[in-house]
Amino acid sequence: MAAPRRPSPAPDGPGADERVVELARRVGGVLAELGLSEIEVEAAGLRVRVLRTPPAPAPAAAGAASASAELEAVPRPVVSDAATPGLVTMEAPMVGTFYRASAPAAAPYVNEGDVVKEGQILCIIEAMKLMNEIESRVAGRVVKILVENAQPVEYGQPLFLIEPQG
Amino acid sequence: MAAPRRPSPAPDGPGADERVVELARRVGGVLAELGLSEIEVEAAGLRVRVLRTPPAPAPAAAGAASASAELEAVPRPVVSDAATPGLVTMEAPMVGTFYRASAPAAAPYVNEGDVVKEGQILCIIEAMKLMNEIESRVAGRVVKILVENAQPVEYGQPLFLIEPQG
Amino acid sequence: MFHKILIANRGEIALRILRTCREMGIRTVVAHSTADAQSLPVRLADESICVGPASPQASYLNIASIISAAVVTDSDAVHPGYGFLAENPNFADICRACGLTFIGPAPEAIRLMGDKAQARVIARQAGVPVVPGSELPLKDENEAVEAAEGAGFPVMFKAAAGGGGRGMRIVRGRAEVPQAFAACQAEAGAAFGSSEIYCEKFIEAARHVEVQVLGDRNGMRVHLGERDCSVQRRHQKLIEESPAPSLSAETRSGLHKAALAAAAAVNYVSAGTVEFLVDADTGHFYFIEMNTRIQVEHPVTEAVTGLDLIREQIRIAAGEPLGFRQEAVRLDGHAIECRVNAEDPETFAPSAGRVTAWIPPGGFGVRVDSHLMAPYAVPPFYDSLLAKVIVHGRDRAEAIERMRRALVETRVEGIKTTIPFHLRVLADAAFVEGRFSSIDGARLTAG
Amino acid sequence: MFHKILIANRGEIALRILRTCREMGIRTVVAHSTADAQSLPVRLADESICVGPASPQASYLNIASIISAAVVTDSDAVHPGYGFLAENPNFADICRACGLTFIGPAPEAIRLMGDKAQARVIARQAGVPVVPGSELPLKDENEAVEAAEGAGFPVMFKAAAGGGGRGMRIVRGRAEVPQAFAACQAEAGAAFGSSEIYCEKFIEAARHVEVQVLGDRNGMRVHLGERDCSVQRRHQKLIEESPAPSLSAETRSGLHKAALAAAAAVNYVSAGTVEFLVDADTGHFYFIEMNTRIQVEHPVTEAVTGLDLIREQIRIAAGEPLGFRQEAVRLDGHAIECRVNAEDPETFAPSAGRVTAWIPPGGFGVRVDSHLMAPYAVPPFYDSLLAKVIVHGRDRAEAIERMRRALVETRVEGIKTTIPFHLRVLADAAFVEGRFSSIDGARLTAG
Repeated sequence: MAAPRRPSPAPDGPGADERVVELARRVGGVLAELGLSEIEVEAAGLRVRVLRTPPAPAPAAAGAASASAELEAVPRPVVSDAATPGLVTMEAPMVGTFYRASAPAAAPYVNEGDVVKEGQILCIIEAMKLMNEIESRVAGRVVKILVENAQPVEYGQPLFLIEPQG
Repeated sequence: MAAPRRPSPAPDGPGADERVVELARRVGGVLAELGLSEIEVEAAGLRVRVLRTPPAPAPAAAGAASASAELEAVPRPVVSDAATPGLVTMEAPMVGTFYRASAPAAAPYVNEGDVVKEGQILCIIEAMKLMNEIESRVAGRVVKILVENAQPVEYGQPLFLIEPQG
Repeated sequence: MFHKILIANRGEIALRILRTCREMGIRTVVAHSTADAQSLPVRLADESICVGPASPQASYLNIASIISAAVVTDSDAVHPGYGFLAENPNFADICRACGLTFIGPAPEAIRLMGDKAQARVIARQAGVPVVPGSELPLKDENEAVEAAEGAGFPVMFKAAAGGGGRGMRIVRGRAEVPQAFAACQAEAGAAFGSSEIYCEKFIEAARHVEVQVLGDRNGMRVHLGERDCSVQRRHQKLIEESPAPSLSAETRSGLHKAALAAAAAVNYVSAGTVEFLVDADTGHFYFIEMNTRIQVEHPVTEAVTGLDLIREQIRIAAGEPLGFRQEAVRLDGHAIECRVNAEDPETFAPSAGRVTAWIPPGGFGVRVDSHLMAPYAVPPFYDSLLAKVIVHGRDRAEAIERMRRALVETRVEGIKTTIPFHLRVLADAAFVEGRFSSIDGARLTAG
Repeated sequence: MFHKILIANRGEIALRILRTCREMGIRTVVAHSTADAQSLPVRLADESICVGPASPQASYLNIASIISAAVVTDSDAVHPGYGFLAENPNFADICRACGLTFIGPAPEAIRLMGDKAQARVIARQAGVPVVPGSELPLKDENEAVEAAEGAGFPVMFKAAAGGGGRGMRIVRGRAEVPQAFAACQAEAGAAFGSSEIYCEKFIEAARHVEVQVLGDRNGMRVHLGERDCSVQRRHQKLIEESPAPSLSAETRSGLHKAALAAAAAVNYVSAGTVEFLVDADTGHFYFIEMNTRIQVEHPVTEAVTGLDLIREQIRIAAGEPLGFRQEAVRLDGHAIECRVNAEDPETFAPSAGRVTAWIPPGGFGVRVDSHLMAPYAVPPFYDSLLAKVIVHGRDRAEAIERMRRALVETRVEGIKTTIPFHLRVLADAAFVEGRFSSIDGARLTAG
């Protein structure tokens, strides 16, 4: 029977963090020592990248390890808070159909630019014939309405961007 | 039969950190020495990337060239020269059975500690009933004999470590 | 035929259903929780819709949310898979009320078979032998003693609303009754919302054998042979095979007939499974319960029959006739399934975490049903099934060898799995010779 | 039975052989080049041995090295797979001389069938129809003209030692002969070391159909039905299926009988394939050549017969009798194979590089034979086959739908593959209706 050989790199185990911090410290030392401007290093595949930009910086600069965050998922088309700093996103708390008004002929609860109070009704989500009134969780100005009237929405789908006030 | 399976390359083994730090130091030295602005190196896949940005910052005035050589191969399980700096590894040039002497009763061609000349016979590899005499490609001292007599060897398997002399 | 099916499930079974829908040209909507938003079924579906947060109660068990999702996506049918809402008759009722086809049996059949004590009565009335014991829920300790003595010790107390091995307790003598009765009642109440329990004879050298049935809306029903699911740990199946080894021809055909009789008693439509205990010593068998849904282990039946059971479920739900008779069902060769769970193979403790490498097995006679990819973070909210490896061979010996080599070549890194357990069982003499009766955890029992 | 087999190949076929060896309890040694030292077959083998550097000449084609590897590892047999040394009669001779069993036919049969002109003579003498044309290599331009006019234009000039579609040239009229003759001779010499060429009639609406045969050392032979391999690009097969669609019962049984006759003419032992052109208009068929090895596309035959052809090869090589007669061979359902190559799906230029993600398809009726893993650097030294996806259905329509969904769910990232080509063919009306004759590259020709 085949010896259980490990397939390729995957130094993900515990201790990996200690190792990478220690590695960053030591590589930073090499950078300072040699007056370089950049070292990239990868332990698993033995990868090294060394850089020195034309105006060599002061050799005393300490090496700062830059943590790289990895998100290995296929990005989904979602208006994220990160993209609109300072704004609050109101998300659908349930699956259903989004309505901007209480009835087809009625005026919309809110329009873009309106100032709303905390707890003010923003829209209705119809689910299983029930009309669920969705209230604003902040006071502020409605910057953007992200869903068209009478469209289906999923749980967590962004509906409104609101700029908090007061 | 013990197949000539060598220990896996273990790029992520315990010695990998030492190796990659040492590699960074050495590559950094090359960078400084040559007045380059960038070296990318990958030991496992034999990847080299050498860069020097047009306004050469270093006093060296050689023509600004950007050479990029890339050869991706799978890492080979080899007792690397890097791991034993200054030593030359003699590898099996063919598959077969390794013999240290010309006949069962004869004295071995070489022993550990012996000084050998370039072209001197180190061993025999028997393949398809043919006795292939394997010659040293350097002059030096035999530091280590890595394979037992009458053992099978695979292509590229390290046989001797030799410290070059003269 | 349906235009679009909403899949109200996750993991390998969501992918399983999606695959057949795609082959049938039916669009799919995978309803998922936030925790599964990047899962393989969601990626591969034609559409997906988030129905709630990670907690199953708020998403996969959230009837309002699932129904709304089906409505707003214009789905015309819902496939519940197994677990979650698959055996919830209220959900099936609501689907019907909302004009959605529930892909499964009628709510009435789910309700009748869902009550385990009532199911026993139905089976007995249909002439199907049941394990001796109480027909009705036990009212109190006295009834429990009476029932246990009637069946003869050892007996088992079981939650009427239970399933999946939970809420069960072996009682070996009269002295144990009071404490076991109280404990089992409490457990049943906590786990299933009903503290009704009943009592049945416990068979020491028992094999767990179940028969797959299919019924259409015209009252046509066939069986697709049986599966042996005796290799379990804590009453959870780990290895299943078809046909069941070491059954006499008489026992085998008796099981098939009994299963059809039980199914007929509730006018069963769709795919269902009738579960039996077989006494390894005598060959006598006893009805335990009927599962009114597709089973995790359905692929072993697919392997030996060549039939796609999900396709049959969908066709039947759409009102199509079965289209073949019992005589046309050919059982060919031998199939085994191993469940690769994210669990410690010794303690069976869950091993949720991050899968860093996944190399599934392949080649001749090997099928893999899995939502795994690498990297993949196994969410801690749901069950631990990562992959089903199914092999098919000309006979049982070939299937065992094939499963061994398939599991030896499988790589799952980053978490622990049940593969080492499976390899131990596959190398066990009692298993290889088909002599095993029940196998619980690492303990193998020759029957 | 053998104790240990040396596998003198790489990629998916090395893995394929290894899997069957493991199921049979035979130890494996994978002989590999330095470029494949970390490959999946090497990792999964019981043992591995490096036989040379990346260049195939110095490793996989290096007879001395392969033989030494078998000797020093105490192997008792060598499986050559396909390509490399599989049809080299000298290698088979040397194996025999060194006391190693070559898993394949006798060197004599390889030699006889390896010379394409001689193979035609053998077939004709056995009563098997051959494509009209020259029996013997063409000496000069005059003989070429004479042969071409005898067969009737259009004709094809082919290298006697050729194969895999190389060294072939279609000639549509007398005026084209001189240039075509010279060019084809030069190409044959350069590619195969022999500039001998012959001439045969070119059939416009031709289907490429081949018959799988098995023969044992007792002279028992069976066929395992036929495969249609008409979907090609630059004469390289890309999609294969079994049974061949749109053949009359008469043509089909004629092909089977002819294949057995050709095999009998060389006392064929082991698995072999007799290739024919079938005129789509008339149903007439013509012998082209016999491949004296396992074929890439053997899994479609395994799917419809339930037989493991590698196991049969090994059993036969070990001297075991076939053990079943023609009547016992049952052909069940329909199977299709798509070759997923590392190639641009438009230009078919090789796309070697780094595979960064690999999610194989799975589920009911899907088999994957692949040495892929992620990450994996596709070496530029060898052929471009990455994975074979094989599906099995009850009929051709079901198999096509299943293949479509399997390829849609397959993910190979980092390099280009032929999957988009396959999906185009699977959606093409001529292919779906089985009306195609030959399909070259992206051009589909209704026959």
